[in-house]
Amino acid sequence: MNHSVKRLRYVLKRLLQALPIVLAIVVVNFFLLHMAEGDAVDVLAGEAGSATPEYMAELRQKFGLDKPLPVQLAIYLKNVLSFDLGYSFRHEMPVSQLVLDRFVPTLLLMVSTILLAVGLGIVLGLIAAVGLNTWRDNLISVFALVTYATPLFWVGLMMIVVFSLNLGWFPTSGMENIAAFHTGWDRVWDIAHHLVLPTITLSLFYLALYTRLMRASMLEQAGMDYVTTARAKGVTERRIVFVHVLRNALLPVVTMAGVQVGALIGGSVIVESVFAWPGLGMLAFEALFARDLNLLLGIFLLSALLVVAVNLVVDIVYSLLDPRIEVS
Amino acid sequence: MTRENLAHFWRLYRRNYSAVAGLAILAAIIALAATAHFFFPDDPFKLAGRPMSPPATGGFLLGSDSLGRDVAAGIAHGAKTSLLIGLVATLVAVGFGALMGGLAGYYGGWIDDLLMRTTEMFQTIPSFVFAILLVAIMKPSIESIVIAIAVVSWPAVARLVRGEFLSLRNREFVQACHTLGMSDLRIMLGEILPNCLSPIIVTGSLMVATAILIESGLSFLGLGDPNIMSWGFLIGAGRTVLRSAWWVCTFPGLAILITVLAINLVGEGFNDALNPRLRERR
Amino acid sequence: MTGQLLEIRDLHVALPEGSERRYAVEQVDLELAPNEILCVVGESGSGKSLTARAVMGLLPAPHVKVEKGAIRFGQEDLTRVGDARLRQIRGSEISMIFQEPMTALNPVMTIGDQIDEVFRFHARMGRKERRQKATALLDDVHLPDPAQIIGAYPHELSGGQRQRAMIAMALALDPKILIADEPTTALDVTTQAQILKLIKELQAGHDTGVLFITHDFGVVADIADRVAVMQQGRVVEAGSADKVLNAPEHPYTRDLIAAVPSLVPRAARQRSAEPVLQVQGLTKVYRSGGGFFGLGGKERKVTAAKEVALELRRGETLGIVGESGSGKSTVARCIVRLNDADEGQILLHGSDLRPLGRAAMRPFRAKIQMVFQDPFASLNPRTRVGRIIAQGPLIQGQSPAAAQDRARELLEIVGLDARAFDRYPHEFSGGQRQRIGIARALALDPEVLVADEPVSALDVSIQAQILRLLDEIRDRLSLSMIFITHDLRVAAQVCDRIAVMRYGVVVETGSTGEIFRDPQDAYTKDLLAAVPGRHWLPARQDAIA
Amino acid sequence: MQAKEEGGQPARPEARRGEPASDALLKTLTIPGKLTTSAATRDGTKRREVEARLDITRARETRSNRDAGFGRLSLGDIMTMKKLIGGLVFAAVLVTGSFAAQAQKAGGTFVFLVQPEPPSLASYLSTSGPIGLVAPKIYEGLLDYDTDLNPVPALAESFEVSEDGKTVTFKLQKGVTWHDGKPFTSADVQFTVMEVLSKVHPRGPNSFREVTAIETPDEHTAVFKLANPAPYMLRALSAYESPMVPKHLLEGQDPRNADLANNPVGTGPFKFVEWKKGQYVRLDKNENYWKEGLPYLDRVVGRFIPDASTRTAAMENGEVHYGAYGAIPNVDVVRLREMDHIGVTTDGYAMINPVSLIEFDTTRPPFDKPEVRQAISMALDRQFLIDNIWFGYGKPATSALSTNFAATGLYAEGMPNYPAKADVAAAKKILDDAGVAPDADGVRASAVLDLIPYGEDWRRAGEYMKQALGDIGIKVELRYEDVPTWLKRIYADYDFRMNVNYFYQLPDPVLGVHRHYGTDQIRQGTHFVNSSRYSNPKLDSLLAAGATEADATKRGAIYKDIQSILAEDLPVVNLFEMQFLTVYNKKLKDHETSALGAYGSFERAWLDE
Repeated sequence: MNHSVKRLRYVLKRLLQALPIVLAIVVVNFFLLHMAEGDAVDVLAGEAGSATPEYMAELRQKFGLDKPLPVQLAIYLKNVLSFDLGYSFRHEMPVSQLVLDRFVPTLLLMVSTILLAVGLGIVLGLIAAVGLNTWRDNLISVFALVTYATPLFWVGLMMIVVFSLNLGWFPTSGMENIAAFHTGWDRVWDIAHHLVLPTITLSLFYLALYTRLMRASMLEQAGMDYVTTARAKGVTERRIVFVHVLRNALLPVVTMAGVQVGALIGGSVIVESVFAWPGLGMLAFEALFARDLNLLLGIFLLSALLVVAVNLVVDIVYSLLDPRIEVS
Repeated sequence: MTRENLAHFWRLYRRNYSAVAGLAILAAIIALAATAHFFFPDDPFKLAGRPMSPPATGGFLLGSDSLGRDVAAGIAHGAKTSLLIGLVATLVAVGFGALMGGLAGYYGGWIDDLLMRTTEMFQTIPSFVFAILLVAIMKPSIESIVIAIAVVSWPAVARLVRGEFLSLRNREFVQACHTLGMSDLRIMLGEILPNCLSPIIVTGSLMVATAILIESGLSFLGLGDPNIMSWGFLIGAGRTVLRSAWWVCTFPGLAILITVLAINLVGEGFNDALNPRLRERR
Repeated sequence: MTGQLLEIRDLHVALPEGSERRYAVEQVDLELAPNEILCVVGESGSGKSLTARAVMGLLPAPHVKVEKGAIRFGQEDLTRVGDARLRQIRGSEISMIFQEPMTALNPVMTIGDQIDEVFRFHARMGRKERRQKATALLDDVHLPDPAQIIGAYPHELSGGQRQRAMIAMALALDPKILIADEPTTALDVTTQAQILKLIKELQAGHDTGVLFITHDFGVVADIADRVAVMQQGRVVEAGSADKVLNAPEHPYTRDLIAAVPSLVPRAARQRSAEPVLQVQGLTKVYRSGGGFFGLGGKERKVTAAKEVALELRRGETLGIVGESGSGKSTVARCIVRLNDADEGQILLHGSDLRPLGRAAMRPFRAKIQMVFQDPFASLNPRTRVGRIIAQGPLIQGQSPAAAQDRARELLEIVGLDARAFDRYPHEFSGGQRQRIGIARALALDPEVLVADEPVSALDVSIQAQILRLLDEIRDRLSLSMIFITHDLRVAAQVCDRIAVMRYGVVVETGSTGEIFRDPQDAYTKDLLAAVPGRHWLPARQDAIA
Repeated sequence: MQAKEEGGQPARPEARRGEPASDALLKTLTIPGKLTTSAATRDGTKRREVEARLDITRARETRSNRDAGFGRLSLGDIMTMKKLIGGLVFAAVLVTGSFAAQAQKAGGTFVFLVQPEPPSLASYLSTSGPIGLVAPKIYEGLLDYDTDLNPVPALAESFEVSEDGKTVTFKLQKGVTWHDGKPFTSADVQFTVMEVLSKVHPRGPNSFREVTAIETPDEHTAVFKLANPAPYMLRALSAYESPMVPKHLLEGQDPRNADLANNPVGTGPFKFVEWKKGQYVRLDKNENYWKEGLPYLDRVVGRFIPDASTRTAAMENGEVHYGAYGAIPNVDVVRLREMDHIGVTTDGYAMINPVSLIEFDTTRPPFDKPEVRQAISMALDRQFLIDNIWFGYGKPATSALSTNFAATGLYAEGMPNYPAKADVAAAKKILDDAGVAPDADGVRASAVLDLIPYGEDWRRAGEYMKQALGDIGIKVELRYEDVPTWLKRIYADYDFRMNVNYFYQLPDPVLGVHRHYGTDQIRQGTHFVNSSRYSNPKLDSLLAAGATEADATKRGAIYKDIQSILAEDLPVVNLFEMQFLTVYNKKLKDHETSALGAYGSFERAWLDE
């Protein structure tokens, strides 16, 4: 009980610590976006085709884009602190609603990718390290090197050509078979089916990363004194690998997984684009080119929070794996 | 480094055969980039013949693209750009990251706090989206791409260098310098920095590879410099005809793959040669 | 011989190709009887550890392997048995403890689980029974509150406790042989004494044969029944403890023993009355935590030095003695202004250094110089020796030519070839590097030399040479020296006066003779009582200095 | 998302921007003559097959109109309506009866590509292309138009224009309800036109400029009172152009902020069900649709797939049935059209008439000299662009006016400076004669070429032009920026030298062509007008004359003069007439039953599964 209170306090403290970072991200991006030429009104007017300067001025006033920058920022920050992300200029919807709509697919893709990349990476790294310099090790190392070096979009396009068009195993794109409108378990199955190719594509790069890290980490740990101690106790090699070395070797992998989350969300833009996955990355991309300031800031805010949250989870996992780290 | 050091380094390096192979490939790519003007004297954007000629036809070794440009020439000339972008972006990122990490690690305290929060901030922003944002704001050009890649890459270096500085600043040889009355700047540059060059070189070499990948990703999304031939450009231009003219996209893709692979192998070789603790493993 | 537990015959352990020597261990013959402690003693690189590991079958595969010879244990030759059998033997019949209990224990497993593994792999016992036995074992090694420690992780224990836990683990199944590889080297002297006592006690109680690897003749004197001395992979002399310690035959053994500093303080020297350095009320508190916006958590404070007062007079060597964590190094670092003391005065010829800023301090830098403990860490591996030495004068404004000349001269003074000037530190041995470190400190012509454990990382023969060198230059350059050490033997031979520290406080100060003869403070008494081999007075050819 | 990652679309014109008609529409009032445009060049057997089927449909439709005593009526006829006797009645035609299913199968889910994802579904606020693809299936207009641009009944079962042309009376269909069950009445018409379209619609203020009031004598009659006759208004009453919106859901709100934008409620054949942002918008069959037996489809789903290759893949394996306005890149169309299950057509774009072009800043060197602009026009190989970048879909431009205006006699043949193939020697000679001499490096002039950020094709075009212009000594640097930056640069800051772009010439030059050239069209800050800042008083007066001239022959002569001047001055160099493509799965039948093509309601479309 005392422990869980401690952990809760830790979580709260960490969130509080993250607050300045998240706000700083918002502020930095706010100014960066204002450095960009043109604004949301230019885009909307360009799309509508025939807006007069008067109409555009009216729109700017409506969006609050006519106010001086510091005032705009102050208003935005005030709203954010009261959990109001504002209104998307372009979608004419509250940003929170838009962003939350796209959050679930992002989370789905992210979690499945991390699970696959970390899980399989650990397994492959382990196999490679255990069979050091055997054909298994070489095969896995070559696989990791090649996948690490292949551009994501290329993999994605090739996956579609091979697995969707030629073999017909998986759908080309999207998150659901929209012609069908499945419900219940059918829908879960359908989404899982659509998830396969994007997940594999996105995870390949990270899979390679974790495989290499895990292998190196296993090898490093295998040289540690406690392994010698375990051998001196007569413990089997199997147990040395799976009980002694594995848990220690996992630590850097877990740390890396936490560091990579930010990159992962960003890297998903390409995958989302190729597979028409309705995630935050694509939304951010669109928002940027529509100069949909509120929306973009909202996305940055949410993804920053997401990264913070994942890092928190990683830290807690880490503290579970490593008793030396105390969560307090 | 002295000659004997180099010789020593090379002795260690060449024990890793795949690293030697990587170095050979990389050398070949650099040679290709350097001799591009010799073998392909024309502007790589030049419309050299029949559009979408398959490889080994119409005088095109690797085929031509939808406008009849020579893919081989594009790859040769693009090698220069891609390597340059990778290298310059990495240098900028390493330079800035080392500065931030060095200051944070050396001084500690509130400087460390401030700089590391800043670093954390940059790591919290989804990096590729941020790179897109920067390129879009600065308008697509080779400079803005380099800057964007550097901006999203430096935090990793900063963390690494900070860690190294943290551990080195308490080493006795650094303290000895303090007792000699050496200035902070000289200690940082003359004493500590040379001792964390190995991990920086290793990380840096891998970052070159990542930078090339990021550049190709940006080009894929249409954010490349339209005036400069790069592999990312070729892929971006070729992806629309991917299904009808596979070679336009495939060869530059392979070029990226091979280059990144080679750089990785070289990086690993550096790691093995520079990091004596891991040396015995191979 | 029959009735031996272990017989090593003509053991050759080959090193990988391209190494300096072909064999790490060569033609080694050893035997171990039940209820006997055999000490294998030697300096670093003598092959003593690899011999021990060869017995366990724990040589670092695949590069280092037994090439020739036999290790007979009962009816078996351990160099020939299969892996499965070897695993059976390990932990149950032969077990081992290591130098560094922190790294030798798995940091992410509880002590209980790690002991439990021994039972799981060698004995059929229920979970409950195993746990009971483990608790009993922890009790046997005199760990307080075994029930709690069994669930603790290694980092939650002190160094001594960890080594006790290791011993408990090693003795869990009552092995016939215990191999102890420098088990007390990483421990403080008082802890070391306790662990040695424990090993002896348990060994006697279980008739265990102990193969004890050490570099410390004091330890040998305390526990050995028989001694084997190794040099360059060969056993140069073996015999009963009494014979080897008191009547060594082999010249190498003699040299080694001669190099062990005596516990009898050297004769007192003439003392100057002129104080060079006075430290008054020095207090240093380390703080951690806190941080940005005060969100880093609760601030933790450790008082490393509390109102320390010291006086150093011209030409004398003041020893600061204490165990790890006593604050002796903190005091040294505060004096040379590597750390900023929180309170107190550091008076060099009456002017207080403590409040001086960087720039104001610079002229005083030359006056106080430091020699560091670790000869490997204290020289920048990327800088040539000449430059390392010349750096100080250059910073202080000397011309490059003058600084270089001075550096060459200093190399000679510390006993190094002038050719060393253009080389890198890694080309030198530990002792030579320590000489370079001393040359660097001397380059600025300091008045005060602060030496922080300058010989504790060195082999005993080298240690003697360095101590001799320090003595020499002190006299030659009329230096005053503050000598930080944990080793009372060294202190007895080097220091004129000694300050004993514990928990940041100076508990006793006095002349070396007084301290050794008539210690006042209880802690000083404990320290003296814990010195290994204190009753053994080696027959020495000549006293140091 | 604004375009950039897109590849291969010949254009996603409407997708990206609305039809830039501007207030010029007003001037159609006085345009006489026939304005039927036929955008498509017809070739290929596959298309012919489609047409054959369409002809049957058309015949059927026409017959039913005739049966009802409502003669075939061309757009031109409507325009000159005020000259017709009394009034014109078009009788109630309940189309449903005559369309009793023959082979049509009911049911099924129709999936089509919507690219990019629309910002909202408020077609009463924006003419943005993707909105146009979805909204007309939900909302309806008072009228619809057949493939020959004749009006056919929609929410209005008939209309009557008074003799003075100042009163237009619409008789509304009876028994029409909104999707929420409320009845559709004349009050809705009044509210839509007066409170919504004439206030917030981009083109509405022009279309309904003359409307002073709408009287509603009863629930099924709406009487438009006009200040002046406005026959062009009757062309602007389609579901796409002027959707009828529910008064009860908008009244008392700012229409620009109303929830209706994302939850549309109309009277159309399909009801809005849900919009999964980033994925799809789903419409279900309106069971209470007033046209009995329609629609055939159970469900219509608009899918958003940002990547062009993936869109093609989805079309290829049957996941989507239909993609218009360049959703499928031309390069893939070339491949897909060989497949048995895929059809391709250039029909359905009759009203937009797109032309690609280069705009120059005519106020600054080097492009202040007409000769330099001529040389550029001579040096560019139009056929190369069409063949290699647009894969054969397009037609070299030969004048300031599209050849589509040949039907109305406005297009003039034989204009100089418009070669289909490049004439480098001639271009160089023009430059030499004008004294634009090459320097030591062979460079005569250098400039940045801005590229329209609407897809990869334009980048390819830019890369080609850079090479081609390099050949005549004009050193070009390319610039490719995102939409807001580009718009601001070209139309607000005038910070450019030359710019690749495309415009819709629309069914009449007054609508789509005048805006490039008129001095009154130099309107800083307004997009898609005279950014070249070309000002020629002589041309201005000709443009004015052309807009008001009623006689077709005289008007033709005026436009010939205009084209002659423009062929010499070339403030804008037209490159080629673009052809947009619709790609569809052949399972989909009867999808082109109105002039609006992809912007139609699809009420009669069905899937043959």
